[in-house]
Amino acid sequence: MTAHLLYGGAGILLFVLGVWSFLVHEALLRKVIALNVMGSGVFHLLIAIAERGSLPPDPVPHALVLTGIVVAVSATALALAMGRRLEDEDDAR
Amino acid sequence: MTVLLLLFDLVLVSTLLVLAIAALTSPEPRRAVMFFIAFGLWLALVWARLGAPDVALAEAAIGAGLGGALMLAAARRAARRQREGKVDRDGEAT
Amino acid sequence: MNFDTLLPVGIVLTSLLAGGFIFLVKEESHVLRGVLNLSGAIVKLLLVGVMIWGVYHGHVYEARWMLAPGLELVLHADALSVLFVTLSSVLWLVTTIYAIGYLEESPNRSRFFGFFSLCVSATVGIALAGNLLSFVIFYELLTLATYPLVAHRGTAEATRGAKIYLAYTMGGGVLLLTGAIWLQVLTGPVDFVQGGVLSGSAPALEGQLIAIFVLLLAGLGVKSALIPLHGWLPQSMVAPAPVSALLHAVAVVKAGAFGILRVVYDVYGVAYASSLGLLTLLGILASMTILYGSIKALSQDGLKKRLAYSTVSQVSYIALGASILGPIATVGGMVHLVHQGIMKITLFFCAGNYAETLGIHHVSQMDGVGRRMPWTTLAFSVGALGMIGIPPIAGFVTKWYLGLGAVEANAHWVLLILAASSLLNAGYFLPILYRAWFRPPPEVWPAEHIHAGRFETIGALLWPPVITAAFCLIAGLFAAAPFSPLEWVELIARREHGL
Amino acid sequence: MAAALVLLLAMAAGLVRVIVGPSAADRMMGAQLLGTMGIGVLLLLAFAFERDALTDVALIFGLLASVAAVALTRRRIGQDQD
Amino acid sequence: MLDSLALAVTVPLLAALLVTALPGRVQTLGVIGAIATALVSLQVTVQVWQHGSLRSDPGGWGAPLGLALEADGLSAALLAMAALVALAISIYATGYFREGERRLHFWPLWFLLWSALNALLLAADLFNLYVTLELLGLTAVALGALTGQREAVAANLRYLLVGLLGSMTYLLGVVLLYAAYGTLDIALTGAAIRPGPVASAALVLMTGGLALKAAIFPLHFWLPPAHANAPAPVSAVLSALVVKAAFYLILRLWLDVFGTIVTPAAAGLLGLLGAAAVIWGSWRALRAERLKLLAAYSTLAQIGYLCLFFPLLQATPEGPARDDLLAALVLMAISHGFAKAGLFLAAGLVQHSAGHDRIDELGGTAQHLPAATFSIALAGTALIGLPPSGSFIGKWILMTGAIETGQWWWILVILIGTLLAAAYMFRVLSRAFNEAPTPRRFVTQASTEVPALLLALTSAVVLGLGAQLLWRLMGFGVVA
Amino acid sequence: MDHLLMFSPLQWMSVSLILLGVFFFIAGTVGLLRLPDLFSRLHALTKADNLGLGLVILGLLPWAPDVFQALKLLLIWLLVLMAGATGAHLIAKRALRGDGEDLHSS
Amino acid sequence: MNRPAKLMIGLLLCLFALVLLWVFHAALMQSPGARLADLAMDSLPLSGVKNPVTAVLLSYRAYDTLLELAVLLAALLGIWSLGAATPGFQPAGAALAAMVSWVVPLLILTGGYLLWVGGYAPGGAFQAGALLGSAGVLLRLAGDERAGLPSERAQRRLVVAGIAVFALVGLGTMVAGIGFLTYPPGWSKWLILLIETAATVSIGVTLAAAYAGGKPRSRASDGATP
Repeated sequence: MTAHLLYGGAGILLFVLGVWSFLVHEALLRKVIALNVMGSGVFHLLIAIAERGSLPPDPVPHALVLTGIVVAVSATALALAMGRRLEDEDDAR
Repeated sequence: MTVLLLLFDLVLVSTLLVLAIAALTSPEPRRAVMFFIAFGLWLALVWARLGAPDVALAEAAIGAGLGGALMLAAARRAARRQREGKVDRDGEAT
Repeated sequence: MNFDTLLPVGIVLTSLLAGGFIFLVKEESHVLRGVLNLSGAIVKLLLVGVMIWGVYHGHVYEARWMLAPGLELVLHADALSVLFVTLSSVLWLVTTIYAIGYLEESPNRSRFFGFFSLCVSATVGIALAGNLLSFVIFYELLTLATYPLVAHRGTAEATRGAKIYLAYTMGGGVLLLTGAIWLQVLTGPVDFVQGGVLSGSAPALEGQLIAIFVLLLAGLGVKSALIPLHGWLPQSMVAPAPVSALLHAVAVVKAGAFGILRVVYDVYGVAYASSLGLLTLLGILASMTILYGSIKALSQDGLKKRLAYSTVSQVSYIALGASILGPIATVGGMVHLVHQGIMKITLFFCAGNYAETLGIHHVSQMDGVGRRMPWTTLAFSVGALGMIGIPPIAGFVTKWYLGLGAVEANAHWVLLILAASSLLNAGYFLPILYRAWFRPPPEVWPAEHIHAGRFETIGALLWPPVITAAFCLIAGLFAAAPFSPLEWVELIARREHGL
Repeated sequence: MAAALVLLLAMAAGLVRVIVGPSAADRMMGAQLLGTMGIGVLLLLAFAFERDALTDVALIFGLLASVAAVALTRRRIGQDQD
Repeated sequence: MLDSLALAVTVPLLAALLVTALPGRVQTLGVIGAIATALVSLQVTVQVWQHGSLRSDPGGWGAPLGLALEADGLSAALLAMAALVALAISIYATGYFREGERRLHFWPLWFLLWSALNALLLAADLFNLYVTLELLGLTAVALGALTGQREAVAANLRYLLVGLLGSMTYLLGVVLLYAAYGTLDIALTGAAIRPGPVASAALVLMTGGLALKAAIFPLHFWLPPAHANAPAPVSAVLSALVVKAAFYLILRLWLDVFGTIVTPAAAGLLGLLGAAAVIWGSWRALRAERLKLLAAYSTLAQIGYLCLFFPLLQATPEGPARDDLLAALVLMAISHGFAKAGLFLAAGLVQHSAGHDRIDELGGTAQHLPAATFSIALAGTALIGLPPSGSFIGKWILMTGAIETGQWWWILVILIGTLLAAAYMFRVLSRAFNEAPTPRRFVTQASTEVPALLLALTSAVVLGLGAQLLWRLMGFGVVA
Repeated sequence: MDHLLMFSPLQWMSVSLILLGVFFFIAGTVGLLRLPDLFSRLHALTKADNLGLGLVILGLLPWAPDVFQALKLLLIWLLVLMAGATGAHLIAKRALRGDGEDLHSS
Repeated sequence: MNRPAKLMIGLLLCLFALVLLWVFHAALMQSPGARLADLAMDSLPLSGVKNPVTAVLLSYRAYDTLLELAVLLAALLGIWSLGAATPGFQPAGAALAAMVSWVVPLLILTGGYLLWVGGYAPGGAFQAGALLGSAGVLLRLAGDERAGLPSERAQRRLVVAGIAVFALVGLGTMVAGIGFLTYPPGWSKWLILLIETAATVSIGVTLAAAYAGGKPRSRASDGATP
């Protein structure tokens, strides 16, 4: 029980840290990192609750996390590409 | 054994959190990204510990591969812009 | 789907469809547009004729369309609706002819006539609305359809006038809407029933019912230009003359007045409204408006402005009639719906003729105009004298019945109002007539468009006022004939008062 | 074997110190060391938990260890002369 | 045995693949794909109309383990709206994106977005909703930035980031629910849920995340620039459908998952935010300098109206009155969808013709395009809530509900909102009246003007007169 | 920890190898921390971690369930060696150029 | 943002974190009900694969995965719509080139291995695809501007292949009367492998193309693109 609370708690802390960083920082890269940390927190939480109970762990959350990682990396790639586009325009000015 | 495991978990988790905080708070973009990559790797480690090797594989592959490379590219640009004075330290456009 | 349901729908649709097609007509296709306009108007008139006959013989025409549970769109023809439908469809035909002549050569006619037709559809819908919801729907549609007409000219002044018009009517609209919804929550769907539907309401509801009445009255009072809600009317005088005619005589103010009649007679019931003390409120407001409008009219030099204030005053006779308990006053008020319509439309047509033909916009420019345009001026004189209440013109009938009704109901103060108002009417109309007939004409008219070589003005402009002036005379002279407005209104009054 | 795990962890903690501590290219090296030690931990975990799959994770760590280093040091065409 | 629910998602998906893989025939494939997608979506609606709710299990595993697609009256109604609006937008897009490059980018993303919308409306699984939300968000952002102008990219980047924040928050709520109840299926979760900290926290997190995506006041800041700077057909779909989808989810969750644990205070809070949105959005729309910005702010206000339903739904016991409220809510959402799409499409025409969309300088332009102007007017009717539009009926029932539950203060909000809406719409429309002559023909470019006109006409007339069909579709009380 | 006493000689060997590997890791870390300049740190690091990992892998080899797994272990070591070398090479090259753009700032 | 506001946000978030921790604790305390784990394990023999995570991804919740691939495609299309790719990297030096020539084949090999092993042990399409993508990244870093990818036309076909196979299998089973994405017994293993293979290629190409940060620049020989 303690271990789950430990890992789950870490997930929640990661999420909150991400939110904090997202709100406080302006730069795109930092926001993107913040979002990824947030996402990692949620995924971490999922994996922590999957491990609850006896082995083997619940595969459903694992699959969800896999899907989530793909989604997160897609969004990150798009966001960074858009950011680059903006910077290019600024540089061209 | 359980005590050791608990200690192990504690170190694992606290390192993870420290890495996250480092990634989130360092103002220099490339440093932040490197911390973030390290964080990703560490996360994979933790997930491997938690019995989720599938996910650990994916996180390692993405975190160190595409995700890291993408962010490093962005960080390099951000660092150049910071140096050129186009943005201030927080990244806000001047 | 039988004839009885199709007839009211058809009456609304004739102008609606005509309007829809007119929008699509190319700007330069005058003939096609004219044909559409007139055929719509004539078909509608024929259908209305059938309806008059049927309703007189106690036939029920009703169409219902379910919008949502508890919300029904009802078109229902009773005697009162037929009165208003007839008025608006007759005057639509006349006004259309007039407008075709008036707008010759001006731009954007397809748009104008499209909205013009929509406006008539909305008015007819108001007349035929069988419940409060339907009434509200058509009432708002009327606002929408008239806005483009007021703004039609597109000048800064027109836009401003339209904005003011919209602000008032929208404000009134939401109050009416609130009142209608509140009432529906209390009583369920509010169908218009002769004699009213609320008379048996629980005493506990009285307070709410009074509040609702105030809301409804505020909403309706805007369009019927009760003070202090009349501000838009003089401002919207910037519209072209046929529009002013329509606003003042047929559609907008009449819709408000008609709504007041509906609420007093067919929702609350005149006896119940009186017992709640609501009629006194209405009577006071109406009287104040009558006097205020007349006094303001005295000092206006702009001809259309003067007519506008006169409208403010005259329309309140209808409300005044409704506020007096008793069938005779009812007759006086309701018949004025028609009488004021035909008289005021005559006056506006004439004012438009003066403006279009000679460029006259102000009373002070009217010296000797009777010699240049005798027929127009004659029609104007009939309308003006009727407004003052000189027999045998229609306006006299109104005042006579109002006076009788007041005596019957022991409301003697109404007589004072009537007398004062007639004096004031004379005060602002007689000088015009004096100038027109007895002062010498100026050397040059302000802006003569149609030159003296031609008689008066073009036919499409001349005939409509002459015809409506004739109506004024006929309605007064043959007031007792079958199917005259008075006769018809007495039929309504008998039904409303359960006699 | 648990003893080995604890030892590795102690080092990991030390590593964090490294990463936070000096500044410059050593951070890069620190990350590399971290990667290598991560591999070590994974392998030991695989052994301790008897889950061979963790070796695959370690393999990927190894394969991709270079990518970050390369990505950090490479330059684009058109940027300053090499 | 064809599974119409799965088809409604896969057909647009396949269309997206085709237009991606065969860029040479993008226009033809686009039109064919749009028609096919609209048909399969409407097929779902027709089936719901005939047989009531539908459910299917892709994979054949069934609820807790597998996931399910489900269509009830609510989703079927929105699905039909999405189909018609999107079809109109597709036809408009054939005229709007003429040149090669942008057309090439538009169609694949467009079909992916459509697919995401359908998937979202049909999803019966909390995590599946997250995936559809993200698909919707990414495609919407990419489409919104399609003009390539700096403001558009910047605004949509912000939209992307905010959207991600929202969906992560939503996901955290899902995870908590899964931790406590061990299921992701909406119906099963709804059945298992008990009042307590977990349920409340999940409610707050999920609603909060979705509120960010639905631009519920005060989380709306990202919407106006993103919607106002996108290409016209994209703005139309963003305002009409994408924001609605997030709102739909809030509604779905409150009804089906959190139905038993929502407190009047929570519903009242949402209502309060809605009220603020109505007034603030309308006010900003009135002050807006650009037509598309006006439309975007008006979207805020319209979402606000929808929020006003929550406290009333909460206070009304099960029964016909509650059904009416629910149907009215959907009716308003649908009317607004059609109206806003029509408005944006028409605004796009005006902008294209004038080269800008500054309201004060639109004088002649609005008049040169009678069909577009007329569309704006009709859409305006629905946005203001004037009869005979669907939103009029929605508003009537909303006000009825407010009086019946004794929460009369919402009426004031509605009235003020109505007047403000009239003010901002007529501010635009009055530009159409000036002394310049209108062109000879009513419609000048059929492929773009007719879709706008039809959308606006649907919102202003058809939905009002045909509103009872919605009750029938949603399975509420037999219409007498 | 009495089960430690029951270890076979092979087990003892691998445990010692692993412990030795761990020791090299620690040494590498300390080196990274302590050594004065970049290049000596680089040197210490690469030697330490390559050797450390090698020893650990060597210690684990006897426990690999099949040949395939054992090959995989060796492959990992090979990869790390290569990545370490290339990485160090790149870093050194970049640092030697000393343009200050990348690696010394902040 | 000024300092008090930041502090305020921080404090609020601390509170938020505490509440969430408490809630999480409560969630753990709550009886977990029927967990999906047992169900997933019990159904494993029917799914055709032995790795439970793969079973969830490609059988139980295959529809999720289909949409997830669509998300990936959407991101790539979005990136392409933003303009041309970033400039490539300077050509690799000898050491790097040597390493790349070793690591890239290994990456691809490992990818294939993970794909194959995914049926009965950890691994699968996404991990394999990510490795392929990383190979592309590495190639691009080593100076290949196209990241080892073919022409734009071919890229377009490759990136849609995964979803196309996935969706067509789903439609096929639907037309066959078993239901959307419901694999007939006995076929499931091979159908899953087919889908996974196509998905791996698509994911790899998509990730590598996404790293390029824009539409592939046409090589000089490709002729003019507007």
